Amino acid sequence: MTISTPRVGVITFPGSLDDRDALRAVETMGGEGVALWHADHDLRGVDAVVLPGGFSYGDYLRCGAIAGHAPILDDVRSFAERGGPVLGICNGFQILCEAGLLPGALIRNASLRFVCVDVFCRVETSQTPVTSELVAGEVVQIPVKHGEGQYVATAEQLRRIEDEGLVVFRYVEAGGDVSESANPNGSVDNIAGVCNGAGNVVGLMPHPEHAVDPDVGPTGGQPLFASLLTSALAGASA
Amino acid sequence: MSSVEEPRHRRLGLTDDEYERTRTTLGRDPRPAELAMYAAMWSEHCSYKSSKIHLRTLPTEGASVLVGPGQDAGAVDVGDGMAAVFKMESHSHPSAIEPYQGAATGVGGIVRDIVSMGARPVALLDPLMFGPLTDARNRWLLEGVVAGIGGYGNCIGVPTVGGEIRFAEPHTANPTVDVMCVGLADADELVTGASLTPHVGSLMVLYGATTGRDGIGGVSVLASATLGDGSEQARPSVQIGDPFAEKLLIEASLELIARGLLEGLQDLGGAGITCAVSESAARAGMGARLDLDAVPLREPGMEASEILTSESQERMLSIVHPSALEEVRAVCERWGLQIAVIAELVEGGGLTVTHHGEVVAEVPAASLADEAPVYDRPREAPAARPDAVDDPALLPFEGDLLDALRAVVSAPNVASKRWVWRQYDSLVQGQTVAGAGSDAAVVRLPGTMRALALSTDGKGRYGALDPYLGAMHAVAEAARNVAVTGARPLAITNCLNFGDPERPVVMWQFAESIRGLRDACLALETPVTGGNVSFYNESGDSAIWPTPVVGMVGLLEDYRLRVPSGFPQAGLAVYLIGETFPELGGSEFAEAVLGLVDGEPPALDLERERALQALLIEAASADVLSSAHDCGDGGLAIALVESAIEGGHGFAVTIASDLPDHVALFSESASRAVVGVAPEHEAAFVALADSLGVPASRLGETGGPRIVFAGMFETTVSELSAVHESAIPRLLGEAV
Amino acid sequence: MRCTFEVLVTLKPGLADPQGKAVEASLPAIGFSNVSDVHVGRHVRLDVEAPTEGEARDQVEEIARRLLSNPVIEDFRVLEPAEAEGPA
Amino acid sequence: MRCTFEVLVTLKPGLADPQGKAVEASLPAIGFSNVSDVHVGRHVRLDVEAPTEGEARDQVEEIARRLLSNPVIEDFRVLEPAEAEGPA
Ligand SMILES: Nc1ncnc2c1ncn2[C@@H]1O[C@H](COP(=O)(O)OP(=O)(O)O)[C@@H](O)[C@H]1O
Ligand SMILES: [Mg+2]
Repeated sequence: MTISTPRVGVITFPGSLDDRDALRAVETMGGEGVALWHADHDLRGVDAVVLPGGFSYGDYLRCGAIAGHAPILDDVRSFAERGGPVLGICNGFQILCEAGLLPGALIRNASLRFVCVDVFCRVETSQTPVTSELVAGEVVQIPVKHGEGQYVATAEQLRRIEDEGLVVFRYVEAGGDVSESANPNGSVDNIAGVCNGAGNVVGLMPHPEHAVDPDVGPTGGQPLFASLLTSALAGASA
Repeated sequence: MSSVEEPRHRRLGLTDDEYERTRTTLGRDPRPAELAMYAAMWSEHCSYKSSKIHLRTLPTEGASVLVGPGQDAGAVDVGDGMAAVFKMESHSHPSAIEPYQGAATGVGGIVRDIVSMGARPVALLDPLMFGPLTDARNRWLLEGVVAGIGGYGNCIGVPTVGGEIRFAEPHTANPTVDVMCVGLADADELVTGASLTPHVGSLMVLYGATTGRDGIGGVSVLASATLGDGSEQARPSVQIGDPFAEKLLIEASLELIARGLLEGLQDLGGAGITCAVSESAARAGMGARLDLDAVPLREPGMEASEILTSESQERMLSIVHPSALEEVRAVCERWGLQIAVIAELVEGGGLTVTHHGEVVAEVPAASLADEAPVYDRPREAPAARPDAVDDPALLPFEGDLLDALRAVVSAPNVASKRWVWRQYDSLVQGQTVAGAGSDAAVVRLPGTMRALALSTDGKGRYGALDPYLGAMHAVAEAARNVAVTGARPLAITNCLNFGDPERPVVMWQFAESIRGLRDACLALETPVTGGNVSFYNESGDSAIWPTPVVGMVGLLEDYRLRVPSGFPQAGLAVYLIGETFPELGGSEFAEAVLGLVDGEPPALDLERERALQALLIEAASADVLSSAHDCGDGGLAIALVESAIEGGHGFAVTIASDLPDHVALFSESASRAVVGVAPEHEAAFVALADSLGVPASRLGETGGPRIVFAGMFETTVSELSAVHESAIPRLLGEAV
Repeated sequence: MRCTFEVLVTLKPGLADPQGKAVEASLPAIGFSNVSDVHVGRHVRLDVEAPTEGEARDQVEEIARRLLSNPVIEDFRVLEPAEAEGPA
Repeated sequence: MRCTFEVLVTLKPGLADPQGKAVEASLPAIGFSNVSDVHVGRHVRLDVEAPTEGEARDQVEEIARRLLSNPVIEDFRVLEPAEAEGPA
């Protein structure tokens, strides 16, 4: 077999907004974007799954709560159990937390306001499908845009998250230092993204799909998608 | 307390004459439901009865215009077979009562207008006016309106890329909340009255949200009369926006159109079902049989007149051939939307409405939609104020120039609005080359090198002093904001915000403003493709400033040639293009430093303006400009300082002028811009300016952390940037 | 004395309730088709220090009216207080 | 029978509560310096159709656990039902 193009599925839930953007980012970075639908029990044989940003079900009740019960989540869960790479961006992160695939939860920003701004994120581990082409300590610039991005967890959960090295990204200054002013939403310990115990399911609040095209934003999302495509390809050929 | 009951028609907002007119049309007394329908459709908001004769004088034709006024939105040709569909609308009245929901539902309404043309909404802009932030209620209104616009716009996936905010005492009781939406469609797939042919027997299908008692009387009471004290009873219930439902409505509607399943599409806005059904039928030259029992209701026990005039949000009405009905149902259900067949098109022009199996209305559809009365209301120029100051430029100024600059930089009108636009998603859809913070937002046309350049501008302070000039300036500034990015202005939409049209002074302001819009649009070749009139923005006898807000759409042939507003690097030559005259009337300096809103606004020579814009556009396409920023509020000094703050590079300039320093710095003479030119392009740029007859004065150079006005004063970029950024948060009581 | 109060803030009847609607619509998918009339509001819990429970309650009512609810679109109701133990 | 239930969803103690904090911070400005420990949660009201009140209540508990609350950060409590009149 010749080298194939990795196929990355992007799930559209009712109220998903950045689904087209995620598909475009996958294609910009050389992958094949595959549109998936929340109500189908079908991942169409993709090599990686992205849960995009937006306001699924209006984010009514709690963000991600209703989408966390969508039929396709069963398939995402078994895909993840088999080790398939799964990336939740913003609302997708919230959905993965609500569905119990990631630890912790996201609540309203400390400011109680929506915030749209470019932030810097420090990579805390390269042992995930979206950071495999980065090294820990590297800083990438990516925008956030959310009203409910404050990462919280109980003290006990937090200990586990830190002990097991499940933090994938932290909000930092451009130079890489953790600070209060670098934190756009009040997240505990400046956590911007986490992974599951196995490391193959990652969620983050910043939007890497809005950071691949230099004409419309920063480019810190490129290595994340490059990593995801590499991981997807590895999974596909495995 | 009045003991005599007002007759029903008056309570609904119809005059005695208008009531007689309904009797003449029908040849009998109208039934209660009919009266409610006429009251809604003949309201000022729906019928434009006071503004129509004036609006007719606006220029509406031009090479790029695909759809002019009269449809849900206008459209211009933006190349490659694409159309930009755009319109602006106000939701000021509801926002004054409940700012979050009022603004949110305002976004929802204008977005549906764009969708009903078959276009995908791609950008929102929100021009706003409030009273001063020193007043707690104004702060509450601002915070609520901004949160509402963000809460709705962010949730439907349409980026909010620009807007403006101005503050003035007369807007204290009546904030102005306008929202502009821009959409994209294939030019040959636009949904207009002319593009689709409904058939007799085709069905009117209502889809989206259920119908409740929301906003009943919204158009006839709230937006078409001045509410006095104790008017709580008259107020319709507040509409709660459901942006999630709107998002589904957008996707379902665009899919229905793409699949060719529709014979017509209309949003439900003011006057609800009555408006949508009567206009759709009248447009098709037909009548309709409407069955109110088929309308899905949110509340039990609604009367026919309530169902007919409910303004429940997030609903659309489509015309569907019976053979396509099941497919329409399937598309809507996939998006989680319920549909209901509520009417059928019939021959003749009659609209028959049944409720509980009985006929409750039988009227000619066109009498509702097209035959409202038209008024030429009396106009009267206000008497000259005895204490008026002729010309603030003649007043002596002995203060410190740097302090004056700080005062203007931190004046709420000039200060950074980052606090506002940080709350808006400007990135979704991935086409935003320049969002808020740029003179005009620049949004790419997917799959092409082209981009739209979008700006909204209102010049309330100038309008208060001279409504004719104020309106002209609004058009000129909007066009200039588009031109500084390198884009060619194509056409405008507008929202005309005024007081009570039954007062001759207000009607005079309105007529003068229209005259100004007309003259400027003709000269700048930017026809009017549509708009919205918001009257009755007053309380007691104090009206808002007459404020026509202009929404300009321009086209950039190659977005990579977009010119930024900030100085991008050191070592650029700084030029002022255009000429400075002693014009401080209605200026930011006069208000912020002298405490005066007085004098004559700056003159506007439309020929100079054209030349200036031609220079900006040609220089951009020749790629000889590194930055360009128009001189607007606060004049040359502010244009320079903003260019430095935005780009992060300081400058040293010498302002050589015969004018007193403060006048040279802060005069708001029109038709000027500050540009940054790389040394290797200076000769070409100067030659181009010469050939177009635009004066270009070399003021100095960019570079370093300092801001130097040689012979006057100096400071740093970071100092003024902090002043500029912190002003609004400080007024809102936030730690900065 | 210090009393703990709970305040429920609900949308006025008749107003559209998008949140309630969305929750209601999602219930059948997780196996509940027998639920209707879902409405989502806020719950606020707060401690008030006042000489008597009556005064504390009056203050809570005022706080609920002025700050916790938006009287244009919402109603509120104060639950019976569960008196908290001990001194402030 | 058809029963109306009310469910209160509250944040687990110790977690950040930005809304509660904001309410608490703005109280002194309107004259209340005697209020503390403010927490903002959700209130959900719903009607359930079931053979008995007990069954209805069990279902509400399940809905609250699975959908209305997020067990990672929230607790819930079902108020005593105010039974609705008449048939469905
Ligand atoms: N309400 C708003 N919403 C979004 N952007 C805004 C708003 N108010 C101001 N802005 C942005 O702030 C910048 C400065 O606005 P303004 O001073 O009105 O510009 P100009 O004077 O060039 O018309 C612009 O980019 C504008 O789009
Ligand atoms: Mg400008």
